[in-house]
Amino acid sequence: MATVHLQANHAAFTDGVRELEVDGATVGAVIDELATRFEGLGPLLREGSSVAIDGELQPKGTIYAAVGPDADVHFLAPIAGG
Amino acid sequence: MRYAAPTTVDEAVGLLAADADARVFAGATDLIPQIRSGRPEPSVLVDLKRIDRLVGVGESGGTWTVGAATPTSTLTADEAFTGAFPGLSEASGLIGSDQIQNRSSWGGNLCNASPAADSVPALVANAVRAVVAGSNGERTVPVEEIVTGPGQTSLADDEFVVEFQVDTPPAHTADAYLRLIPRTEMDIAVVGAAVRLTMDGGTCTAATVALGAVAPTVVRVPDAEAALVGSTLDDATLEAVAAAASAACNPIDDKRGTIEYRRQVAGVLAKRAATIAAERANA
Amino acid sequence: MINRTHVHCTVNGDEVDFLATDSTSLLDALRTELGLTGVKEGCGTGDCGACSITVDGALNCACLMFAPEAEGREIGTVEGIAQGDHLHPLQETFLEGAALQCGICTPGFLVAAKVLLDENPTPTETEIRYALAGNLCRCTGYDKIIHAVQEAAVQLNGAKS
Amino acid sequence: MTATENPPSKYKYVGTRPVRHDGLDKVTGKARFAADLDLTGQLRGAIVRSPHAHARIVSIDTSAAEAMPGVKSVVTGADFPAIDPSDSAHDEAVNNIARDEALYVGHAVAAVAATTMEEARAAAAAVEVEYEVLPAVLSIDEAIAEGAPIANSTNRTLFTGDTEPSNIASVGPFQRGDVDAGFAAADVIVERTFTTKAVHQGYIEPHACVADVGQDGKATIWASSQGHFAVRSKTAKILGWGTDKIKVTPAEIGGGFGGKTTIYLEPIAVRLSQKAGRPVKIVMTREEVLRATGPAPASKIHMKMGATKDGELTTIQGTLHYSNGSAKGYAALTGAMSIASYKFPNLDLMAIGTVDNTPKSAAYRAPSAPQAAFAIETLIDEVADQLEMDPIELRLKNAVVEGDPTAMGAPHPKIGFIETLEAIKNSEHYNSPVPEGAGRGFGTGFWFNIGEQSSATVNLNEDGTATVITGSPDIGGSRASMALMAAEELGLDVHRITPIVADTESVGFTDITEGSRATFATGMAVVNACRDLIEQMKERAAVMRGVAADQVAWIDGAAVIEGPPSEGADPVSIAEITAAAKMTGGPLTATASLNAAGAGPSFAAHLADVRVDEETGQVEILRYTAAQDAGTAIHPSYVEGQMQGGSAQGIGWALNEEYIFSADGVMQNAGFLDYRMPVASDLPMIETIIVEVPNPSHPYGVRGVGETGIVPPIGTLANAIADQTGVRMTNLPMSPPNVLKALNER
Repeated sequence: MATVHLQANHAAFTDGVRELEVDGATVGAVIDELATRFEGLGPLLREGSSVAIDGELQPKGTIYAAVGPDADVHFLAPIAGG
Repeated sequence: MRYAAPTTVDEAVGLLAADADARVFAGATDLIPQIRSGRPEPSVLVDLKRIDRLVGVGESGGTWTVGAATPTSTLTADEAFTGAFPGLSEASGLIGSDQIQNRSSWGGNLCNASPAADSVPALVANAVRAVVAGSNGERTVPVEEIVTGPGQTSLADDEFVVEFQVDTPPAHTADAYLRLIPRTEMDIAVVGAAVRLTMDGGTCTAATVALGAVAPTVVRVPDAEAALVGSTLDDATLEAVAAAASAACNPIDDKRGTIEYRRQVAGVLAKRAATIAAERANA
Repeated sequence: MINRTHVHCTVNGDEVDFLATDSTSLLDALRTELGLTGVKEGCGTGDCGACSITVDGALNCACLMFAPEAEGREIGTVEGIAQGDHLHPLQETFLEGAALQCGICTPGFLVAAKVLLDENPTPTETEIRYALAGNLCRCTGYDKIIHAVQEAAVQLNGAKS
Repeated sequence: MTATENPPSKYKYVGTRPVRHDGLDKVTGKARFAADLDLTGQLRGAIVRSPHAHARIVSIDTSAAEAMPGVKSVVTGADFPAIDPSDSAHDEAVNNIARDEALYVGHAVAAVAATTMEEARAAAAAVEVEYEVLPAVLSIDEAIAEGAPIANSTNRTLFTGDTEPSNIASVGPFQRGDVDAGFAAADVIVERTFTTKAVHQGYIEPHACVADVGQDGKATIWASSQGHFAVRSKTAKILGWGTDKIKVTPAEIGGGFGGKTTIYLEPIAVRLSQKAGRPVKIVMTREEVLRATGPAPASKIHMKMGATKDGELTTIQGTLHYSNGSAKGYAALTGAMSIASYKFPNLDLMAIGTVDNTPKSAAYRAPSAPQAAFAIETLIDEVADQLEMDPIELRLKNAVVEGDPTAMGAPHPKIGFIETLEAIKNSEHYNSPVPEGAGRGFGTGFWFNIGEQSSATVNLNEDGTATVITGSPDIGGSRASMALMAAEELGLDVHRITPIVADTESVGFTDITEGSRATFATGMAVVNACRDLIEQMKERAAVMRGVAADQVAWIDGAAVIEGPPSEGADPVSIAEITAAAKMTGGPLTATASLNAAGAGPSFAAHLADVRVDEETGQVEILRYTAAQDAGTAIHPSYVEGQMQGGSAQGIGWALNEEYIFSADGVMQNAGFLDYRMPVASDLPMIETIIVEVPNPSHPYGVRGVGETGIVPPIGTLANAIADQTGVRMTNLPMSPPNVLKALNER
């Protein structure tokens, strides 16, 4: 199970839960699982977030990136540049 | 919009007299931005730079004559002129970048009638006279009578300034001009201060103080002048000059500065300019 | 066409003729009538120097001149700085010293810096900074531009002695 | 050997300073920027803009304009498909041309194309727009005031599920630890409110494009943009076209800094061209650039920080308001996220993005980070003051290292913040006395940097030269960086390599040049393509020498045969391989593409000496030094250039730049005279120290250097002013009137 870390704004949909264990081999699978568990969270994770796996920032919009069984997955606010 | 480049004063007057919407220009450094920002275009642009009399600087019989369209870079590069009027020269040299300096002129700077024009306080401090040509011939008036308000002059539709005249200063007389801009270059004065002093053995015997950008037109500060005359420019005198300058201001709040700021800094610049003018006059 | 004035002048040493309406800026005329697109428009109000040219040797903003004012004048633009395939030392030092990033302000800086060095072969850093204060650059922070002008001055003076 | 000697470089080309490949065209005036292009039969376009900060567009009558001489086409919002407000493309589409509401002064509402610019301008003035003026909101305070009018009726707060119109664009809380406990443990608590105004990117080249729609209905666009593929996709979306109908050729770009990551003109030019059947060029005036293109957001940041007496930062708490201008956006979120430099065990930040009736904000170099860093770096400086600690020591004590969390909790990858702080600490500048009567200030900055998608094609030519083709517009010398990395890989002289930025039909998709990503991500694509080519060349060399492919090694730009039967044979050069290519399998070419992960954050630390004229409030910068972690500097001159340019922009932001609006929302300083960017005489030389802590996710260790340099200057200068005067400046700009006012109040 990967450990998923959420931001405080995600927690508005999770009853305040910020850290949880999720089964999923890819980012997409993790998001789907979270979206099923917490109504309203899906769009925020899909469109309004960046993702880091084990500290490495993933390409924007990624859903196929592999999530290892012991991975740390952080959902972050969207990162852009100038 | 039609362009005309007369070669004589009469020809230029004729063009102005024939069309009330005609407008003279020298550098166009204000005119072109004004047109770009939506000001109505003149019908005829009368370029004064091809009239010999309007371009040049020289001294004869105790009087300096400066053509109204003379580029300010010509004045700052003229060592004799700059030696006689260091403040007037430095004020002229502050009108924009080197690019602008090759276009800007006293005539344009004065007649555009911006309250912030850099050369005008120094022109006033030196009692410069403007020779104005029009359909009724020429007249000579003190520069402070040309500008009547922001963008407003006392010139008739068919009149323009041909040249400026200024007397060679008496001995131990010098001027100085300081202005405050937010950057070091390329700005319009937030406050400008010109001071001209005559010194006699460390004591001031004559003084003129003129401020720019702190009122609709250039402001003379008689209280500061009175404080200076008879003084050795000691600290108390300079504080009096600063207080009088601040009190003489009638500024506005705008994108370039606040009323409080302009008032306070007018005093600072007046006292600093007085100090520089005195050093120059004593030298 | 209404009010097209015929203008005869010298541009980069060549005599040229062109037609322009009286309200056309010299900048637009140089770019569109003569194809000298090295002269850039950054502001159109004389505040950025991207359109710097020389008029009878004096530095000017082409955007602040009406095209007919060029009649009989000698105009110089960035296109005339190199002699054939021989770059001016300023062009060399700008390249060597990475004194340009996007390059839009570069033509104006080169024209202004050349006028400076023509008039003052040994400028101080402060003199360079004030002489170029009419030219805005947003990329470089000016540091490498100032260094390039200083280096060009050294090269030009070395070539003379 | 002494410790101070630089180790010999691992690389032959990377880290050298060749003349950039596009340089000659740029010093001779030949480089073609978008406004320099003229096509046969070309029309000129002009835009009709709203004079109102907020108004309903009741009707637009274009008949008078259409009847004017020379006019060939006129368009309004009705000429473009409606896009649903929930679609992420909606706001940019509406910003290109208003449909129902004009949202700020300068908002485009119609456009005309005519045979001359004069005719186009006259016709634009003849378009009659009937407006119903609506109440406007012009600042953060007005936007969040109780009972405030709605600035943009289509705005809904992002990701909350709220369905009611709101002036709140986004809300983002960031929390960890227990801030109350953190403050309880603190011996020093500092707290202030900071405000900053909108500022513009200030690129010297105004936006420009030329569009030509052919008889086949296909559009060709020449654009000044940081990303021509983005121009294609955005234009396609706004027009409702397929991307196959649009080709975008990147012109040289005269500066962007984030401001040319969005589009303003291209869909309008295409539609005007399509209607007129002729090419259309549109070039903004400087006034239009300032009134109608995206500034960086204004902000209002309240921040409170606690520290123990031995200098441990325990807590940070704050509310960060950022204005997105007339549209929704992420400005506040990004601002809060950028607070990632110090190990605050307890953190509670609330990021609130607002919407108002000022121009839609756009990215500007490390977007939103400078405003937040101003607050953080000021407060840390105050803590150092109160504890009488050296400001760098305090930061060293609390600086994040690999594994420490950012504001969002994700751990930092390998970073070089400590090394960057130490670079300043060891600098000659820091170890020299502060000039008499002057003040010295120190500040730092952080930026994430991003990866994203890039493609590259590398062709070997028959004489052994190479062409490197990418899709990343070159704003500040990236072509030279691409050529240097290719040179290093191939072992080929950098001037035998020609780097090209190709149009959207000649190279694979590539994201925008933004987020300091071009040298990082596009560079990686170039490296991968070169590595593919090397494998191909080894195979060709094996054929040429009659050996097995696995007997060939690539050493120093040539194929070296190892083992019998050709042991000891001369290496096969690239030129020999390419000359023989037609006999060994045809031309040598390779393409690589990627979506780059592992962007390396970059930290910067700046030091400034200033002298404040305490009678006038003028601030003179006497000396300035910038240190920054580049990972690896591919072309050090252009790395320094990014650091110097970012510093100068930050200095301008700190001292004099600001949007000044009238009470009815009209920008008062829409020109370079009164929008005061630094001129040459305002600045000293900007000394640079390149720190190199390689990014392990890039073959050469590149982090990207474009953005971080703008982050530290504001705090650095505010701290220097405080050092001399004792006054903490909390409102930008620190212009003479604002500084004098603060001095008067001390």
